[in-house]
Amino acid sequence: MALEKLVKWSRVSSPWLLHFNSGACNGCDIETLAALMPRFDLERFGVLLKSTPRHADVLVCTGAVTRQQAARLKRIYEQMAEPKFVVAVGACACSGNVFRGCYSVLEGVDQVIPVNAYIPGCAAKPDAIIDGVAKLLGALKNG
Amino acid sequence: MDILKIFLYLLVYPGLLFLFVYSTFVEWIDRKLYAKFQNRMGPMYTGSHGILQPIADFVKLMAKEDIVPDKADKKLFNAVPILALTSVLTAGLLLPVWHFSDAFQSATSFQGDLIVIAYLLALPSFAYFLAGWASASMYSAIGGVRVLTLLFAYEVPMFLAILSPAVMAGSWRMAEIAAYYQANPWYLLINVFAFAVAVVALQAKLERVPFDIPHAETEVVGGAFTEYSGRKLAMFRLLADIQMVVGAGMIAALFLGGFPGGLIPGFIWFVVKTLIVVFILAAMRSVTARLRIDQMVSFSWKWLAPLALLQLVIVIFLKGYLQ
Amino acid sequence: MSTFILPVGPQHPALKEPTSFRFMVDGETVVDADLRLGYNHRGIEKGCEERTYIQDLYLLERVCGICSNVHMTVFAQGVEKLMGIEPPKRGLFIRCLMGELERVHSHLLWLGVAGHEVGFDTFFMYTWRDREIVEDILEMISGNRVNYGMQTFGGVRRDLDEMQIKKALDGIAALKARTPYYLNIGASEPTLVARIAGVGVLPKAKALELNAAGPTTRASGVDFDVRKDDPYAGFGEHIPFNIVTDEGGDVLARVVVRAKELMESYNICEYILKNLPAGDIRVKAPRKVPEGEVVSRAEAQRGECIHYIRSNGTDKPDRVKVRAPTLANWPATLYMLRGGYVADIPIVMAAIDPCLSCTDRMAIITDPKGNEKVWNWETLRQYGIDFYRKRGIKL
Amino acid sequence: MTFEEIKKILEDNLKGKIKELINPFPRRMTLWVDKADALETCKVLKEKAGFYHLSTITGRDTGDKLEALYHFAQNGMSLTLRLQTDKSNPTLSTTIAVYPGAIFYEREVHDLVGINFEGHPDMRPLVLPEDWPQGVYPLRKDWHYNREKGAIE
Repeated sequence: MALEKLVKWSRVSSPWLLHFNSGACNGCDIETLAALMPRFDLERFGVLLKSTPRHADVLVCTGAVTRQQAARLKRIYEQMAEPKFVVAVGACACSGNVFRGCYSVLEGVDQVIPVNAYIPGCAAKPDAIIDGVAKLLGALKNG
Repeated sequence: MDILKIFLYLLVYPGLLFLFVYSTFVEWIDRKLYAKFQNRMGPMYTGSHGILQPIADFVKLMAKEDIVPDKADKKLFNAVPILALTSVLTAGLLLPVWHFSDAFQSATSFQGDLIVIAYLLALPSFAYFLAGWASASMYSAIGGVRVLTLLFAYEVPMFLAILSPAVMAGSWRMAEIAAYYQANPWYLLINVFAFAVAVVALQAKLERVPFDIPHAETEVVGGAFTEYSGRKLAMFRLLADIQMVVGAGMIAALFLGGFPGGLIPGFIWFVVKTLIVVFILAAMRSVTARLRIDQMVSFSWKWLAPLALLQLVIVIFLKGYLQ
Repeated sequence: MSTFILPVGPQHPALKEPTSFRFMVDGETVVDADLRLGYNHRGIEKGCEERTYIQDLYLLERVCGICSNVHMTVFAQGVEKLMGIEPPKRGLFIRCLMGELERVHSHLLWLGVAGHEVGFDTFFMYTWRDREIVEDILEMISGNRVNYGMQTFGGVRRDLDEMQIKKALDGIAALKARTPYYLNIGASEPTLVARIAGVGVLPKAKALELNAAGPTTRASGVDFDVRKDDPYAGFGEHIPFNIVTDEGGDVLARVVVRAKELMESYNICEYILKNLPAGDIRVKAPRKVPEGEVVSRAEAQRGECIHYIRSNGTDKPDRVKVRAPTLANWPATLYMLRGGYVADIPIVMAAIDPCLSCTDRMAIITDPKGNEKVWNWETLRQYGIDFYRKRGIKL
Repeated sequence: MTFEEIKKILEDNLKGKIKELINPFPRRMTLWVDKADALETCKVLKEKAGFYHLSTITGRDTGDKLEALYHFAQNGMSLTLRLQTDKSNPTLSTTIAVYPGAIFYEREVHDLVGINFEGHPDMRPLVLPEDWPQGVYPLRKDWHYNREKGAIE
């Protein structure tokens, strides 16, 4: 239907991000920031960085989730409005990476909240982050 | 025929449809300019050079879940965005964009429409305050209170500034003021201080950097809109864009000589002149940092208001001299 | 006194990791400060005991994304000592080169963040743009932008060829031309100087007493630099460099020290690239490590980084202790904050370049009865900027 | 200072209290004293031997005892001071009177290994999560992390 198509197009064209550090080593955070800097400029794709969960569509999580942060991550996710998507940036956020088995780590964002896209890499490069976001959008477009 | 004209006026130009399309275009221009000033590209892939980006944002927000917080005053929370949007749309209708003969005083152009448009443009600020209040959230409440504080700061300079061209032209009707300056283009230069004050006050009214204190992301998260999501947030964003267009249109009508020449040339003049104002607004946003609220208030009263008063005095003396 | 509580969510779009601070405030003055870490505690030390040495190498690299190479270097050279092997000279030189390139990227990052904290965002954009040059060099050499994975037991994992050396030299020359400009801004731009001079003063005696490390202590006139005191990876014997110190002890001195250290690092990199000895880059290392214990140190960007490694004769260590430089600097930071203005908190904390954790939430206790306001970092930063603007210092 | 010089200073000032003093690697030395002599040793190290810098404190579980390793540094030499305490009553006296910079290191060791530092003004947890059970010290050898699958939704 035309209206559905329009809505889908708008969702694909305008993903607003919320960045959350759930216990990362800083590597992915730097790269996420670098993706918004003049060289990579994510705003080309209509991406804006928002500061409140209510306005955001995509939750960008970096880092293996530490025990202290798990409850907060969940709360933030619950505050977001549907439809919402979660992108796990970096190997730690995907699976815990090298921190798997450490006592204060929950081994990945998907242990706490559902994840739509995984961007591997340690640290995920800005190019990979852009690619991951684009693939998420592509998947939305097609299905 | 007149009926048809009025319907066209209400719904197409400069009514609903035109204001919607043009305000998204203006937002795109604003974002592109801001990005260019920061050495970036801005939106690129949504439409040609990202021109459809604001529309995509709008449609996406319309289709999103609409959360109403449990603690919020639900009726007020839901009503406020519609009220605010209505007021700016009505203000848009008052812009003298069609050629009006002095004899034909319609519902949208009358003696005193200047005062009405100024009031209608002030209404959204009250709506923001109510929105913040109704949300029952700490950030929203602080944001709302800041909106009101700001209102007291910029509203007086704004009124004083728009008084000057009106006094000069000796009319309270925007079409007449514009016609007066079209007849005497050099007199536009007299109002240069008032023009500056009006542009700065408009920036404050639109709550953009350096006056984005009410919804400073780093301080109060999303300000009055913190709890708003989905289509109500979309309405607020649209409202801000339309407010920018109408405000720029008002300044263009008063200070830049209006939009002469009938339907088509008038339309072109409208676009060109509002874009000039928008360019100034975007540049101001790029090169400044946020002020603190008391700095904003003292800036308004120490500089903007006296400057506007000075302008008024100049205009009154000149008027006496010229007659 | 304001008594309402403004709760602040734990997420923020800056590169800050979460930590909690509490400040006792009397009017505008900070009376006492306290901190709570652990929002980023992952249990790495226990994890090390359950993994083999070569796995630990990569686990420890991820202690911190900004000083990853330093942790790897420290662990590798400690284990090499226990194994009784000595990397070849070319390997040591490349190890040293990676460390210095990392210092360059970190200091540039820090200069930008420091500018951001005092409301000087243009500076932020400029330095981050130039930082991409050194990121390119690092990516060319190691294949990654953040965690390089270059070090291994007995040397380094990747060699440099002629073309890479040439490209790296070009990049460093470009940076060398730009950095005096930052030094000039940092040390003489009047509004910036007014904001950072005389702020967060750490006298030399206190710096010694509180065991501060890195640029923080060097800016207080202590010439404490592990590269000189306890030479490693080719420093001392082969690679000439100077320790940068400054007598000021304030934030300005820390900016100056870091900017000058950038120049030193460029010189070191150029020296290494021009005098890279021929030969192998690594020697073969055994899988099991003989029993013993060792303390290994290196100079990270933020100060002394120290690992204690104890082996028990198997292929897994018995105990690994990691001390990143930021922890060493917290006591000194709390000292610097006491008696200062609330508005100065962000820049003083940023001045030590906190890495293992930055702040996202802080409680401001406004009176002894314990009324609390919870502020986030950005609120505080903005407060600091505004506080000075009110006093006529604008940026 | 060289190892020999430091050795002489320590032997002069700490007569009969040194359990072990070795030089395993160049620029590294290890000193082992009884825990009752800790404060006195620290004073000697700081005032006589020139170890102005305390790098960190390592807590270690040796199996039947708990060990605290103080890593001191001066120009050209790094010294490790070894103190041991019983596991049943793990206490050491705090050194913050001599080395004020030790305040966070002692808290960290208390968190992770469970050594109590007598006289320390503030022994609250520093790095462990808020919901961490009392009396569980992750870096002790008899504690192992067994995560129950599905324990966290």
